[in-house]
Amino acid sequence: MAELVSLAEAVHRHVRDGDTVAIEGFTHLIPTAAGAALIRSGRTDLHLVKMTPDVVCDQLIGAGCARALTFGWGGNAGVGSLHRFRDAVENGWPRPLALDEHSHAGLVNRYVAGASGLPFAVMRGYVGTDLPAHNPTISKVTCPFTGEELTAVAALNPDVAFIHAQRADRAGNVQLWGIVGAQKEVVLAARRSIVTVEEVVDTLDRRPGDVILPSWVLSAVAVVPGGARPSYAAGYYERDNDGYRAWGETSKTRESFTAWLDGVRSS
Amino acid sequence: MAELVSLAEAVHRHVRDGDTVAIEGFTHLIPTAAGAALIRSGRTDLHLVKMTPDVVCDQLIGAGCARALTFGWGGNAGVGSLHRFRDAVENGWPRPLALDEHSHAGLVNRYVAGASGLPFAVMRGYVGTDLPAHNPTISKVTCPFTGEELTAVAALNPDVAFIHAQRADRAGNVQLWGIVGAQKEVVLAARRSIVTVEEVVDTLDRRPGDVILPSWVLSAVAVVPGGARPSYAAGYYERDNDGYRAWGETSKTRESFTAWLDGVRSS
Amino acid sequence: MDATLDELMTVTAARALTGGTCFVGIGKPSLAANLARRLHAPDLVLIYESGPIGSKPTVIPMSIGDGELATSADFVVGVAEMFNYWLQPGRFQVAFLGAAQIDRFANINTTVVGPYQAPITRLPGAGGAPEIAASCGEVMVIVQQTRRAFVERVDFRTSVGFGDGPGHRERLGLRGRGPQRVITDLGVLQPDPATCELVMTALHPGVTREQATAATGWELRFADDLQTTPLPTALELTTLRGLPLG
Amino acid sequence: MDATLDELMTVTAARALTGGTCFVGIGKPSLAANLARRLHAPDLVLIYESGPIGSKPTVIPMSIGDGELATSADFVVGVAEMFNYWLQPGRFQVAFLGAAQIDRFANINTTVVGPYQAPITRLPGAGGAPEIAASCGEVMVIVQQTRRAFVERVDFRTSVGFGDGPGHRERLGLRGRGPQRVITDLGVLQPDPATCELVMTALHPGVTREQATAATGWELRFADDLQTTPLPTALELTTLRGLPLG
Repeated sequence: MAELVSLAEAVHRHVRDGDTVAIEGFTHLIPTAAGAALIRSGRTDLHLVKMTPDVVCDQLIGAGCARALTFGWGGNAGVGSLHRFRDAVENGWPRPLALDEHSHAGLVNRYVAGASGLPFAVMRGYVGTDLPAHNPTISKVTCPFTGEELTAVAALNPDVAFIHAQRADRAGNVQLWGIVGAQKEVVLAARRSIVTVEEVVDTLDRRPGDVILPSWVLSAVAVVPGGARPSYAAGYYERDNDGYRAWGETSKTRESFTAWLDGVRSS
Repeated sequence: MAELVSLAEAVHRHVRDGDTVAIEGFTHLIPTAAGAALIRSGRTDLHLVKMTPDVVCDQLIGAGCARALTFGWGGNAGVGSLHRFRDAVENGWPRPLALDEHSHAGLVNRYVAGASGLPFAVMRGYVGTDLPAHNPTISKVTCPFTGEELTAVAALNPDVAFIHAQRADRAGNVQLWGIVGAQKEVVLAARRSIVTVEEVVDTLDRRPGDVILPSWVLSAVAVVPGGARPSYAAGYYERDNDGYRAWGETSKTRESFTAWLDGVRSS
Repeated sequence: MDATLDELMTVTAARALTGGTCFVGIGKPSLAANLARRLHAPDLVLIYESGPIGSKPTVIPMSIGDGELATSADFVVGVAEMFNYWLQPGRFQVAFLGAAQIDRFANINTTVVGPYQAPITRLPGAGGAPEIAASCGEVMVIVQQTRRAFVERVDFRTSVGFGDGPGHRERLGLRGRGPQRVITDLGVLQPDPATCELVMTALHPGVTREQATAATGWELRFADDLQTTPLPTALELTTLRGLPLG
Repeated sequence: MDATLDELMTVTAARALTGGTCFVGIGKPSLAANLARRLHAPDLVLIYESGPIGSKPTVIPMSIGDGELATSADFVVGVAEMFNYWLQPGRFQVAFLGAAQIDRFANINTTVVGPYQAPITRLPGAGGAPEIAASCGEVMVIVQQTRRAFVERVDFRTSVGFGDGPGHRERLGLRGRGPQRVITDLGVLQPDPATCELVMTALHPGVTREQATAATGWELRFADDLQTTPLPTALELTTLRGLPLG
């Protein structure tokens, strides 16, 4: 059952140095505040996982919290590069970053396998590309009925998953809607999961297209209004496109980034 | 794109003798009227597929329309046996019925593979049971990462799928809600699909937990109010438990069944 | 208040449900789970195979897909998601199964009596049972104890209990602990931790060892500390009888 | 009315969308698809990778996950369902891709410039592209034509066009027909049906063969019936310029 605690407390209880930490939210409900809480916690040597690393992983990478990144597409959508990600990969600053690189289809199927209690998933994917040569979590499997060769991807079961949702009830059941991404899969694949929410309500009135995550599959729920900014939370606030552009500037140099980081650490 | 036509016309256009015909609706929205239309159409040598064959398959089997049945659980829920199914298997009346027998988990994964354009699905299932020995669509596959042996089931891509839904719009987009079973999977796995609906409306106002099937994955939509009886359609009518009990009586002997069948054929 | 045997079986099952998640079937399992939820396990999460998770039905359903199971649920998933994301990884702590035949090692047959290709009696088949038996934390079986049902060896292994005996579940890679309670009209059987054989651990009031032995197709053993099933309390019976049936 | 090059590229792409299902990316693809829907292809079904199917946005999104893509959609699916049930089986007829590098056989690199382990430039990576390129009916690429982008051989094969040439897609078991149009700021390239090599089939008004050759890192061929891209009509331009941007 999920406990309702502060975000700092949730991080303190459920994240350890060296953990594989998945952060999901596919272009929506990105738990950016959780990333800042991870930075403040001092947790390090993390293996981050996110289909679209976005600003949240760029910050964690720049802060030196990550030893590795599993990802699908590492750009600042509509703006350009994730500069801290690039600086880590191209120059090893502030530390080298090992890459476990997938397509979105491949990475989401790793979550699907993890959520399903299977060691791998079958898909058509990566065929003819250079990705498998650089990634031991992509392999082949032969159909026992047709003899056809297909792609296998290894299950991913993060130690901890972070997601952001619109709301929770007092028992810690969580509801999200709009673009729901892979949040259900990552939570069900993870050993522990922490959800930040916009608000706690008495009753989760159902919405078309919503996803309910029951309290008994979650570890902690923390109320963090605006916790997805500069991403958005459908029904609460819009995507802050200027915020993404601003991050493009802030992150551009080590100096401007470090100034930002000092601000986070002292807040 | 789905055409809005009569049910008889939909069957005439899209079902051929010998076809593999899946009929879905897991304890809800069972397309029973479509089964009667299949009987009236005279189509024969069908390979029926349904996780829970229910009254609709019992009728088709008794009428001699089916050469084979792929299924998971063949009972009259809350009542007892499917007598026509038993008579066909135990006595070959009115004709022998080849069985392709699965668990629900196995059969639904055959649909999942079919819907996903894959030749098989991986699961944990059937292990230690006598089912695989009698079924060539159940096999083994080895995880290329861990070496673990898992179960593989062959994809199922029916020639035609029948489902019943609450409603459609005039463009042939379909909406269902409540217990949604495997309707999405069977439609996406099938080459052609026919949907009976309670009504056609101008706009499909979304409902919590609903499933939308766009017109462009469907072949035909036919308006058949009450088309799921004695099963039910959430929001329209309740399960007719007396109707299921009555079918238990009607189907009990070949004589009482044949009288029922004569009535269907002449209606 | 005198309890019928059916009531005694249902209450005995209900008492074994203390909380967590419960994968429910129709009939006594559904009565037992809903009874437990109204009495000692108000937070028991009921899951029905048709998709509802966290059902709180006011009327006990006749089929596993009755409408109120969905409308009263926390949420409803499709059958694929139910089996793949929820059941298979072992998220359900207790599940109920029925049986046409059950053997000494709690293997269950719901497929055929007689040879598969020429059955004497064709039964409904597997449904969700094989994977429920494999993956749920533990299984509770509710079945009438007769020589026809309690057989030395099932004609068809639809669902695995303890297979051929100790260590077999582990060798097969089955994750759940298997059947931990078989509740019959005569009493309760549980697996011997060492041999995995079902032994009678409790008899219902008034039932003799001879009756149980006579109703069992293998040489039935009795636990050293054989119990007598406690009778339902007045509250249990009143609550059970007050459950509205669909 | 004078069209900019960007506008000409967008309109050229829009004209190639005649109906059916279109898997859209951000930027020009989204502009082109929404332009087509407002003009000659009102029933075009727009799908965005983030989950919306049948989006009808009034404002052109900045990210593939903007809120209106979901609220204006016929329905929204999760990422797993999008790739497994919808994209992988080939339900999308046309898809757009971008490219940092593209080669003679329309293979695409969006991963790294330079060696993978010691990149000169780390690019964003694969995203949805490998499976889009494999499974969609056909792919349209929109890219600036420069020697840096149009290379003899891509540094990293992120998405397969025609691989090593004729028959390679078939040998790999890729179901879609691959890139059928590459729209650049200089014109349009299409694969030669016999050799699978990208050849220039149209130049934009005022662009010379020499300019195109100079901007291409392989020995560029021109179609026998080389066309001049038709200029946008006033209606196309007005509609495009009227599209509100997010």
